[in-house]
Amino acid sequence: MVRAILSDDLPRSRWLAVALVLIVVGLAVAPFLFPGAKSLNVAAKICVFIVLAASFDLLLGYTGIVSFAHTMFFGIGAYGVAIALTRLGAEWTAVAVGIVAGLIVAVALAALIGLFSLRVRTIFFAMITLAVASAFAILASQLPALTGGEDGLNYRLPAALRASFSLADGTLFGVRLNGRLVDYYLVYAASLVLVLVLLRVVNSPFGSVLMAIRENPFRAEAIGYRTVVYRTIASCIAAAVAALAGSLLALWSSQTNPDTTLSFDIMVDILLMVVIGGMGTMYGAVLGAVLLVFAQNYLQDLLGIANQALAGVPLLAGLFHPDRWLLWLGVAFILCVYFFPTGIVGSLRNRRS
Amino acid sequence: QQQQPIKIALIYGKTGPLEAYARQTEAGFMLGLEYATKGTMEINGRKIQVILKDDQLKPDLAKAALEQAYGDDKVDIAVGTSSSAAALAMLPVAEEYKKVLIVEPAVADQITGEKWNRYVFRTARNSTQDALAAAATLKDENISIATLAQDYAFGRDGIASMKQALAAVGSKAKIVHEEYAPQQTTDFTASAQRIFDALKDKPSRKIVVVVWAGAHPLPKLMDLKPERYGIEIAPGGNILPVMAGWKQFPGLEGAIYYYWGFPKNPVNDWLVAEYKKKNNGAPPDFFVAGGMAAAMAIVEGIKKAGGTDTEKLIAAMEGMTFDTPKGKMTFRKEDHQALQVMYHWRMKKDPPDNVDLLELVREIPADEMKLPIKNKR
Amino acid sequence: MAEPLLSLRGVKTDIGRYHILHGVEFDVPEGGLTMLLGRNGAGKTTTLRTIMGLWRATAGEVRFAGRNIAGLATPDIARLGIAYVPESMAIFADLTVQENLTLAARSGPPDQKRLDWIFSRFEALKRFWTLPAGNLSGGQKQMLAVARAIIEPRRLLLIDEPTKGLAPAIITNMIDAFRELKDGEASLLVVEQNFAFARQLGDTVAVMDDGKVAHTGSMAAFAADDALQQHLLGMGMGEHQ
Amino acid sequence: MLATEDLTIRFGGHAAVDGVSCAFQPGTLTSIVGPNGAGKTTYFNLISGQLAATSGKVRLNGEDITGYAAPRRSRLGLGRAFQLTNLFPNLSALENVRLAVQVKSGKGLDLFSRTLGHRELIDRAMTHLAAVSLAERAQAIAATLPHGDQRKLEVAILLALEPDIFMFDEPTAGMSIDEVPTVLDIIAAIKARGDKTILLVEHKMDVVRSLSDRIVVLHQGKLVADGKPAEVINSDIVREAYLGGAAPRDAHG
Amino acid sequence: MKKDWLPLLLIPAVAVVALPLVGSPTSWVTLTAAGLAMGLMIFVMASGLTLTFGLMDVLNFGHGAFIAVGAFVAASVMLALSPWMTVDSLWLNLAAVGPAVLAAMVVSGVLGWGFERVIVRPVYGQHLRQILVTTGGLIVAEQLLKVIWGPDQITLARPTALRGAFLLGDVAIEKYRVLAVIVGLVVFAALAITLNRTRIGLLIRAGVENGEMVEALGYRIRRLFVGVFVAGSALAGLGGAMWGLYQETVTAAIGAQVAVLVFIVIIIGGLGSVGGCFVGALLVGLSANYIGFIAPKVALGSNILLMALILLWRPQGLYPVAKR
Ligand SMILES: Nc1ncnc2c1ncn2[C@@H]1O[C@H](COP(=O)(O)OP(=O)(O)OP(=O)(O)O)[C@@H](O)[C@H]1O
Ligand SMILES: Nc1ncnc2c1ncn2[C@@H]1O[C@H](COP(=O)(O)OP(=O)(O)OP(=O)(O)O)[C@@H](O)[C@H]1O
Ligand SMILES: [Mg+2]
Ligand SMILES: [Mg+2]
Repeated sequence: MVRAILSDDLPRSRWLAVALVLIVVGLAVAPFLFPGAKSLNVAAKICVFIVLAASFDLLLGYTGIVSFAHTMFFGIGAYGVAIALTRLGAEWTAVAVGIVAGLIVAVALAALIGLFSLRVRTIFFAMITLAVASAFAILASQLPALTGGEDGLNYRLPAALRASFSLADGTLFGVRLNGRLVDYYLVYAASLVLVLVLLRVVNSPFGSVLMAIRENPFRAEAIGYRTVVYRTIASCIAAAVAALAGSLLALWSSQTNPDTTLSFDIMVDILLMVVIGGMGTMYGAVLGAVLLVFAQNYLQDLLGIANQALAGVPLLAGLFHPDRWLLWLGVAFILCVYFFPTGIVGSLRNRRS
Repeated sequence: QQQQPIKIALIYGKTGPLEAYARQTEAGFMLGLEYATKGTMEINGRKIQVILKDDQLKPDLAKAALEQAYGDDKVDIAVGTSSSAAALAMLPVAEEYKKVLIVEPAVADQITGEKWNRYVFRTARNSTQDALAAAATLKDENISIATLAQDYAFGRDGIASMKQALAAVGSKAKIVHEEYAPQQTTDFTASAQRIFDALKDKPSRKIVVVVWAGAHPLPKLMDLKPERYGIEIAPGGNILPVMAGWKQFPGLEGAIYYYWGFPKNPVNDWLVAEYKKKNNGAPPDFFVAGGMAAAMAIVEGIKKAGGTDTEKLIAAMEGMTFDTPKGKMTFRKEDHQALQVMYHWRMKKDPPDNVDLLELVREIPADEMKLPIKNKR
Repeated sequence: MAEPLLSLRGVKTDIGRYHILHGVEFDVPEGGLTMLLGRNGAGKTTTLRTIMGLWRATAGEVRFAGRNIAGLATPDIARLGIAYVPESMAIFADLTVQENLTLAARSGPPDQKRLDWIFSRFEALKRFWTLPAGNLSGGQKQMLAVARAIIEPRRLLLIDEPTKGLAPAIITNMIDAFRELKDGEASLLVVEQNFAFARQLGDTVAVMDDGKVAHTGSMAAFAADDALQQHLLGMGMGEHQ
Repeated sequence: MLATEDLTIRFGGHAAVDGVSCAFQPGTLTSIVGPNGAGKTTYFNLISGQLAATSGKVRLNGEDITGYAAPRRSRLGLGRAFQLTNLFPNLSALENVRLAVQVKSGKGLDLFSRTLGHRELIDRAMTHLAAVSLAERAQAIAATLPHGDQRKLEVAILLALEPDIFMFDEPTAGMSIDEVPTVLDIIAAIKARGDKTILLVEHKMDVVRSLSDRIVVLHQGKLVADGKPAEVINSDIVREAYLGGAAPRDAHG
Repeated sequence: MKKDWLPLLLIPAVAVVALPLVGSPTSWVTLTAAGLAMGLMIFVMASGLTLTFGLMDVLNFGHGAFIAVGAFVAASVMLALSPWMTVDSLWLNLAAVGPAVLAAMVVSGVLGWGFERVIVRPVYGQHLRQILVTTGGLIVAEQLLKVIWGPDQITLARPTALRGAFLLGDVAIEKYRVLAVIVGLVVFAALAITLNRTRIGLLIRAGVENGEMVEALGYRIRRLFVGVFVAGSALAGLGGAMWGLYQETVTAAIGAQVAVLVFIVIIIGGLGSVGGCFVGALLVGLSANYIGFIAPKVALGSNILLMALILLWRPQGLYPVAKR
């Protein structure tokens, strides 16, 4: 049963198993365990980024494609929903239209990029995607009428997802059962399903071919696999899932703008999530996403405390100033890449065997 | 009930490119509270508790931060934020939680325009006010103007409102050329060439009006010696560190929102003295004044409303006139935009240091700038 | 008898979690050619890499010319006068044949006489002098790899399976070349599977089995003893010739 | 039946394979010999599609496949083992072979079933591994196998493709003599089935002599001799250019 | 290997094509001169990356950090020497700029050394981890800059002798750009000579392909790599100093701002060919100016456009360095 759900891809490490269970359960009960707008927000973000990172791992870890255009697809998904909700009003039909439109555009674009440029060297492909992505970002900012330009779009969600909407008139364990809660569980469920689907894809015969191509494209061709076809399909799948993640984000935050969906920062974030977690292991993406989103949201508070402690000490206080949280995030990245060369999951698994 | 503190959230882009500005806003805000409460930090016996939140200039975080402030921290009133995009994302939240939001220092017109809702007040000036002020400095005789702005929404809006502004102040100047350069432009040779070609044979006085956010092109334009065609450049006011770079261009003119030397009133005198004391001699800049204005508006409002009940607050603040380092400001009833004076400045001959730079040409009174009402209630 | 040029004593090597070598012991006499034989996976390549410092010995000594070189950095080991031809040949595919050899000649541009001597043995190298080495044929790559090791005089040559992929004619040339080298300047330690070659060339022999040296002695004696070969290699040298 | 017609490839001025016309009958094993750099591997590359011919044709059962890409040729039954070992380094030996089995099964594009669900593929892969006596190393990562075992894995992959044409490029190079027979037996077994075409590039004359029905000699890209093993091996050209003294000199490149 | 002149010809070609489109010859001269100078300034910044990226195959996203450091150090030194900067004497001015630039190169060079040891060494040959670890490095460096120099932007006025422009009739050529041209050409010459006239270039290429074997040949490849990395960082420092002087304002983000431009340039160049980087930079500089004049709207994406066109023509860049 479990095997079937996880597509035979068992954690293969006690600690990893524990961590995963904690994450899945933790996210499920988060709204009640840690009530409050911020924690709910963080939880939702974690869900979305798990999906995004996982979809990127399909490219990076399993197929060996380095693409910097992944956030573009994320953005397409987000803007799809955002524009639809802005134009067609806060209706479920609008949501549906937005999601479908986003999917179509994303997949088409991915297929195009794939067929044209997956033949070139990895690093050149990376740079081409970088170019395409930034071109797309420019386009977005040049069409303010449609995308709201730099300001992005602020729109209302379908009534059932708003804070004002209250469910089964009342509260559970002191938590108001309002639309945000509905929204959160919508995001949670969707994310769970998407990750499991990806897990299945990478453990399917198709997935095994992807890994072969990553290892040795020349030989893969020689024994009869058309690498371009496989790579392109993989990119399309990844793009589709990324777009869905984007749609989820748009559905959660009721606002969409360039630097939360299209910016290079996000691109770097998901890269970090995948590599820190462990490339080529879906679970790595999950761990990485959780850790990073946490760090981004709570490191600052932590430093605040440290800073109090060090008040007075000249340079140190400066170093531990809450505004320097990025500094420590950076240090953390470096240490991670240092100590988990194969990513956290990789290290956990080695430890075991 | 009476004794529980008044909670105020200050949300701003504390980390990220505009960090320096954010720190000014915070400093100004705190000084404002101190001044308005005569150092007691209490209003009608209720302590003031300020909660600081960093949105890293990111709209989603700004939104989240405001939700957290209203929802978790149960603040009575919130202030923010540095980036217009972020501020726009915050507006709906205020409406959702039915709590007052004071926008400072974001300038986008929409905030008190089509995106406005009745919980939103703004102490900061908006782009149109900037434009009107700039126009007010270009009233006299006939002038040929070429504009230079960044090629994206803000830049284009800026020029658009510039045109309206010129009309509004009844200036005879005409815009003969509009130049838009990419947002990140660092090399202005091409733009300058186009502008010079457009202006050089004009008989009248020739002025290049620059509307620019970020690294200012003025020095680079000056390097290309516009004076050889008798072309002047109107850069518009800016923060002190930037204008310090313009020292070697005496006679530059433009309009500015705040310069520490200009306002003559007790509030500003106190601010300048106090701020210099706290920051070993450095005078307050743009955002310090803004922060202080926001704080003073809040205190005034709560006093007037006799409490922090939202409806009472709104009632009290609509049309309210309050003191700020820039003298009196008034929240216009219709769109809650604070109407305020602006300043027409000129660069001193050779400034003694990096902060004593400008001389006042004249103060532009608020009512001279006919600010259109762009929101619908 | 004089002290051997190279001698291994109780050398243990781990690769990752695996213990590959457990106590390798044998000598390479000065001016001699020692053949290192053994089944696939016996540990021959690992031994050479350990001598070269490419794997770290976890225990034991590697004595070269009287000093223990275990623990030295690879470049320093090479600078003592040891040249290495890896099993994978590791030619620089992006560089031309010429550039490959230029690099191998550490002390300046290759000496023309020496080059001509090498060309006379491996004619293809001359013909494809300016071709990127990656485009060479399998055998040509092998020739280049060997040429790289002998482009300058060295005291000890470590050569891993030099004849694989070579045509008989070239093998004959190589035998001549190695003979000249050992009669002149160098001593050699050669891993080989081709026994005709091994027998013709080897003075002494060390046979590895499962990470240890199971037999050392003179090549003549070993070649004569079919039973021993059966036992150590699972196959007599006589066969397949 | 596999045939090449006037097959040629030039690199710059230098013709690595120069107008080679030759046909290979099912059920026969043809050895291709020649000095290093004669063009043997290149000839293989032209047949299996790793290189595109400058001129000439490759025909498989009459069909002109000169324009086909490598994967297509492989699926048409052209199987190829490489001279310099060329595996999926970080995958297990078993996975290396299973991937080859999977090609024929056409499961490659199956996105939503579980790999481990397809037992039959795995079992077939295991039998091929066993054939080269690597069964007990099935789970070992290919890169960590000793050179000899990697060569055998190379052969196992070729078997797993179950092609009609087998192309071996020095299958025994660097393999210890006690292993060599395993591979030779495998080749002999394939030959015994009588319906497969086998091309073998090998420098070990004893191996060539013992296995071949026919020997083709390439020299500087040209086909210079073709016939029964005994006669070819004793022909002057072979003695001179291959077995005997150094290859004749001439200027190039 | 015979020289391939086509890419070089591209530069005059572009200029000639631009002439009729620009129309007025004087504007054209101004634009061309400015463009070339800008190109050379970019080249100086990119050259360091070409070394580390192209020769050592290290994708150093942290390159921007060295540029920023260079800018800050130079700024501090110049502010310290400001009396010499403000007097109207070319020599005194240079006497201030010289040490500043030198300091910038030294500091960023030293930093590069540390960067190589701590951050890059463990990830040689692993592009992805390089991207991450160096990005991490970039973040850390940017933040440290803020800790040391504070978050505010630093304004440094260009020395008197280097502002303004030479006027030849209606043509204006900024003085500072003349300096940029000189520096750029010197750097180019120096690099070209070390890489082509010495075996260093060979060694590095070989070392990237198979470091083990190079060591087995008796070369201390590590030291070499460190050396290259330090050189690369020092060049970045130089570039940063010059860029800072050009911008006249220095912020911690300055490195990140130019990073993308720099990457585009070396991609166009062919990843690691100094010559390619040189041509690429000049093309970028020129096209930006021409397009900015002829069709400002297009200028938004002119660099990306250029890169796309070049890659269509030569998918491996102008002067492809051996495939990896
Ligand atoms: N990188 C590695 N990781 C793990 N094990 C390894 C690695 N390299 C070699 N081994 C193991 O070490 C043992 C010895 O390998 P080695 O290559 O030294 O054998 P060999 O005698 O050279 O064999 P051959 O004659 O086939 O070259 C083998 O069992 C091999 O599986
Ligand atoms: N891309 C290329 N450019 C130039 N010459 C090449 C290229 N590829 C191969 N050659 C040359 O073509 C010739 C044939 O090479 P090939 O690998 O076919 O020889 P081979 O018969 O397999 O030799 P071996 O027995 O050593 O494997 C060689 O001389 C090689 O140098
Ligand atoms: Mg070996
Ligand atoms: Mg061959």
